[in-house]
Amino acid sequence: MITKKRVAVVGAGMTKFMRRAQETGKELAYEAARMALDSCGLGIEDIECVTMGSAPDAFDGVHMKGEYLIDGAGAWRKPYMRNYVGGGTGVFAPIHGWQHIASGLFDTCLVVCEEKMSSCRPHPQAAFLTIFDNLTERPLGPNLVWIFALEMHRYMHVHKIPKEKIAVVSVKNKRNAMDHPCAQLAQKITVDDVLNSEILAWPVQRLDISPTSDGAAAIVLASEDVARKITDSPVWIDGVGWNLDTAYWTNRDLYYPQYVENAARMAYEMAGIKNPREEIDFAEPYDPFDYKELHHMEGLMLCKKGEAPNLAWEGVTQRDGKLPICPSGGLLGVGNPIAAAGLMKICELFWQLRREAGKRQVPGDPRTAVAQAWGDLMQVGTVVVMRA
Amino acid sequence: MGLTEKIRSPRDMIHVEGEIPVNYLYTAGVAGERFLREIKENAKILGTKCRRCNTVHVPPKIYCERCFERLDEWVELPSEGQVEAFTTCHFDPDGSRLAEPEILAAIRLRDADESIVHRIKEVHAEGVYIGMKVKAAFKEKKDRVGSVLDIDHFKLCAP
Amino acid sequence: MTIRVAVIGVGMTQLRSVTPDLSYKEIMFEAAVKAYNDAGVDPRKDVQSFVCSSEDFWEGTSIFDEYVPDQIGGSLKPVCTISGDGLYSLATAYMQISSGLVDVAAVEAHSKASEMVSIRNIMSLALDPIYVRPLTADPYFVAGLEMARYLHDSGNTREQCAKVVEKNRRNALRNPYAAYPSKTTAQEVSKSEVVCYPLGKMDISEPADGAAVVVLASEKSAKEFCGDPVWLVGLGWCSDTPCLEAREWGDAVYAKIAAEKAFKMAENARPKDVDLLEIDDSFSYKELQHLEAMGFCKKGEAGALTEKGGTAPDGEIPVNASGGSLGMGYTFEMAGLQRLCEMVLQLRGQAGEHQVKNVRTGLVQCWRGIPTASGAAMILASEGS
Amino acid sequence: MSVKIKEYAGTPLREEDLKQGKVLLVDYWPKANYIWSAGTAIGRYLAELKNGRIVGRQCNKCGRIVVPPRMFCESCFRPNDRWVILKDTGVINTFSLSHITADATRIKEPLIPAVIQIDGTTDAGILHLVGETDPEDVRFGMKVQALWKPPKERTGSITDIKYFRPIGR
Repeated sequence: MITKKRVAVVGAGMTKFMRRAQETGKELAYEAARMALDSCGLGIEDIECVTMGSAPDAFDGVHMKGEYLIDGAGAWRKPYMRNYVGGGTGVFAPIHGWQHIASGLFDTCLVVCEEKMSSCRPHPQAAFLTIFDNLTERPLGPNLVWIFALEMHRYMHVHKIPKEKIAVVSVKNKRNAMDHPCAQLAQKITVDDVLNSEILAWPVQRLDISPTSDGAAAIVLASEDVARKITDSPVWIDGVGWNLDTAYWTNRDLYYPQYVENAARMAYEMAGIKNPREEIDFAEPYDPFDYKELHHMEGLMLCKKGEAPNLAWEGVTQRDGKLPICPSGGLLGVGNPIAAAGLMKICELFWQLRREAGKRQVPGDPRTAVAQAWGDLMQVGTVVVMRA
Repeated sequence: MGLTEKIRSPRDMIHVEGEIPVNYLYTAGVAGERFLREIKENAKILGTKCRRCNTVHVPPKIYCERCFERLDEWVELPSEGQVEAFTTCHFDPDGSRLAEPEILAAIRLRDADESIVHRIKEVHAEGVYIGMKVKAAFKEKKDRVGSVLDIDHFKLCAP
Repeated sequence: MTIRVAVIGVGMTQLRSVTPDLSYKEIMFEAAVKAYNDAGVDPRKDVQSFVCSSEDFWEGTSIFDEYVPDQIGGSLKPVCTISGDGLYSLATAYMQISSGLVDVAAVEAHSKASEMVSIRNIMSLALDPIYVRPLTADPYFVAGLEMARYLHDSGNTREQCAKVVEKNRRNALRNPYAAYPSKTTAQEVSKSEVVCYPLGKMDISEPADGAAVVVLASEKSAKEFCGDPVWLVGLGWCSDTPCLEAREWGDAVYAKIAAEKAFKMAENARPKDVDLLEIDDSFSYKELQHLEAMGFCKKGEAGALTEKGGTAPDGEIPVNASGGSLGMGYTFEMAGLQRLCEMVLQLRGQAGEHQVKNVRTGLVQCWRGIPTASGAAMILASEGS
Repeated sequence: MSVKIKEYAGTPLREEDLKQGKVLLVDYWPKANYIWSAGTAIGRYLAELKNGRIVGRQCNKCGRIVVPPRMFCESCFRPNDRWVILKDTGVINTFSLSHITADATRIKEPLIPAVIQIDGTTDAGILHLVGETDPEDVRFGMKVQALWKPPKERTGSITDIKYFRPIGR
C-alpha cells in the first residue's frame, strides 16, 4: 500500500455535552468548529473543505441534516460532504477527512460532528425503533437496548463473565469524566451502584448505559507541509480502517466483533503496527455501554478474546494503569451525542498526545494511541491510529 | 438480470405500510430566542451584523456564515422591505389543492442583506412583482407567542 | 505522484415509476451484478471499498447504511455511506483510490421513491424548523421562488423552460432505461397545471425507482481489469448557504464553483472542450440555470440556445441526450450516478439508439434538490482523449 | 487546547425549562409515511408465515441455509439457489429480560427478546420473543417452538408467530 501524504490533526474543539442544549444544531456545530480553528490560529478562509459526521436525522428531526448544518459547520461555498456509518460516524469522519487530504485534492479539512438528540420527543428511544428492519423486526416492537442486551448476554455467556467485571468499566469511566470539563455524567459511583441500578433489559442496567446527549466536536486536519507551518506539535493520523458486517445481525455470533478486528487490522497495517498490545500506549474504544469497551478492546486486539474483563477488574485499564482505556471518561462519563462522541475520542487522543489533557493526562510518554467507534446493528467498526 | 427467481404474479407482491413515528420539540437557539422574543414583545425585527464583512443577517445568527466570525452586534431593522422573489402556491404539503392560492416571497428588509421568507396577503397574485415594497403585518400582542408566525404576513406598503 | 482513477464498470437497472415486485435490496443487487460483470471484477475478491448513498427519510429507515453491505458484496469489508448524491460517493471513492488506500472501489446509489407515501411532507422536513417550516407551505415553493427570480434575472422564459421538457422527454424515447419518455410538446408543458407559479406540473421531473453501481479503479488496476477505462479527470463539489434567507435566488452558485473546480483539476479544461453534458434537470429551469452557471453560455442565453436546438443530441452542445431526469425519471440520491452511467456508455460508444457522435469528453453534474444549494460536477474522458 | 480553555460553549436546559416556557420552542409532528415493497424474498417469507411455515434460502456454493431469506448469498455474492421449508423449532442463541418496551415504557413482567437459531438452518437465527416460561428459567441453548396465531388471525407478518415457547423439558 502506498499512501502519498501524511495527514495531521492540528486543532480540536468541542462543546459541553448536555442532556438538552438551548443551542440549535447549527450553533453547536459552530461553537465546536470555531474552537477548533481558534486552537490552531486558523480562519475559515484557511479551510479548503469540510466533512460532517452526524448520526440519524430522526434525532435532530431534520431531513438531510447535513445540508441543514452547512453554515454552522463553516462550509459556506466550500466542498462539503456528510459521511455516515451510524454510531461509527464519529471516528469515520476523521477518516473521511484524511481521505480528502491524502488524495492530494486538499491541504486542509475541517471535520465537524454534531448531534442534537433532545429534539426527539418524548425520548430519542422512539427514533431508534426505526433502525430495525421495517418488515421482519419492527413489528415486534423492539427497543434499542434489546440488541445490546442480546449481544452483552452472549458475550458474558461465551466467556463466563460475571457482571461486576463489566460494571467496573462504568465506574472507571464516570470517574475519569470528573476531570473532563465537558462531561455530562461525571460521577463517583461503585460497582454495587451499577449492579443495583434499575434493570432495563437484563443484563443491561441503568448505569451500564451512556446518556443521550446534545453536543458537537471538531478537528482541523492538514497535510504534512501545511501542518508543520501551523504547529510545532502536529499529531499524525497514521492508520485508518473501517469495516461493515452483514445487516443480518441475527445470523452472526455476537460474542466477538469481527468487523472491529478487520477495521483494526486495516489501520494497524497502514500504521506499521505489528503488535498492538505492545505498541499502543493508550486507547479510546467506543463505550456507549460498559461491556462495549471490553468487547472493543478485544476487537482492537489489545488483549485476547475474553481477557478484557479481567484487565478492567485488575485495574490495568485505569488512567494510571499499564494500558489506560478511555482516559477521557468516554461516552459513559462525558456523554453520547453519537457522532460528536466518537470525534471527542479523536480530540482526546490529540490532547493526550500533545500532553495538553491536564488532569486527564495519562502518565509516562504516550506516543501511539488508537480510537475506535462502532454502530449500526452491532455491525460497523471504525478505527484511527494517531502518533505524536 | 441478477436474480434467478422473481415474482411472476401481481398477487405475490406484498407491501407493508409504516412510518417514522416521532415528534419534535425544537429550541429556537441562542440567536433565535432573542429574535423571536423581540418580535413577540415589541413587534421588532432584529438582525446581527458582522463586523468583518458588514453583512446584516436576518434572521440573526451568532456567527457569520461567510467569515465564521462570532456576531455580537445586534441591529434593529425596519419592518419594511422589498420582494426579491415570489411564487404562488396552489397545493398544500399533502398535495391537496388550496381553496385560495397562497403567495410566498423572499422579502429583503431595508438595511438587511438577507431576505425573510414569508407569506404575502392583502394583494392579488397578479399584482405582485419583484421589487414590490411590502411591510410586516404583526399579529396583535396578545396573540403573539414567539414564532415567525407572529408576523402574520407581509402586505403592500401604503404608497 | 498522482494516481489516476478510471471508471471500469457501470450497472444500472431500468428506471420505473414503481417497483412493487422487488425490494430495495433486490434492485441494488441487480445493479451490482451488472456493474461487476461489466468491470470483470469479483466483489468479494477484487473490490476493496464500497461507498453507498442514502438519506434516512427517503428510505423510511434510520441509519439506513446498516442495510447496504450484503446485496453489493460488501459484507465484512470497508463500506461507508455518504448522505448525498451518488456523485459525492463517487468523489469519496475517488479519494480513497487516489490516496493509495485502495485500488478498486464500488459506488452505489438507488431510489425507492415509490415507497414514500407522504413525499412532500418528507421534503418539508428538510426545511428550517424554526424559520420556514411553520409556514406549512408546499416545499415546491422553494423551486417556485428560485424559478421566478431566475427567469426575472436571466430574461429566459417559461416557454423556453417548456422546451427543455419537450427535448428531454423526446430524447428519452430512444433510451430503454427511461421511465417517462413521451412526445410531449412545449405547448402542453406550458399549459400544465400550475404548482408554484411559475413552476408548472410538467416542469417537475417525476420520481422513479432504480439502482446504479459504478466500479472505480486506480490506473494500475484499471489496466488489469478493463480494456476500455473512462477516466475521471475533474471533480468539484460545493455547498452554498443552506439558509433560504441568505440565498441568491437567481444564481446556482454551487454549480458555478463545483464546475470551476472540476475544470481546473482537468488541466484547466474549458466548457468548449466538453462534447456532451448530463446535468441536473430535476426542474425544467434548472437545466438552463446550470448551463449558464457552469459557463456553457452566458446568463440569459440558455433559453434561446435550447429553442434553436443547440442542446439537442445533434446540436452544438448536446445536453441530456439520455432524456435526463425529466425523461428518465428523478431518482433522488441516484440522480448524479445515473447521469454518470449514461456518460460512461456514451464515452464508450455503447449508448445505443441515443448515442451522440464523437463524444470524447463529458461533464456530469448533480444538484441535491429542494431545499439545498449543493451539487457536484465531474469531467470524464475516454481513453486517449 | 484542552488545558488552556477556561470555558466550553453550551447552554444546558432542564426538562422543566421546556415545560415552563423558559425558552421558545417549535413543536412539530412530521408526516413520514411509507409503503415498503417486501420483494421476492421477504414477500415469500411473510406469505409463508401466514401459512404457518418458516422458509429460508440455501446457497449451493457455500451450503449455508439462512433465514430471514434473501435471494442472494452475501458471502459468495451470487444468486442463491433454493427455498427450504424449515421447522418451527430452534434453540435460544442469546436472550434478554426486558423491562422496557419500544418507547421506553417500564413494564413489570419482562418481555423476553431472543435470537432463536431455527432448526434446519446452518447457523442462522431470527429476532423474536420467548413466552410461556418463567423468565428465571430461560437458558442459552434452550429448545423452543413457535406458537402460531390461529390461521384466521394471521396477516403475513412476523407477528403471526406470537412467540416461541420452551419444548422438551
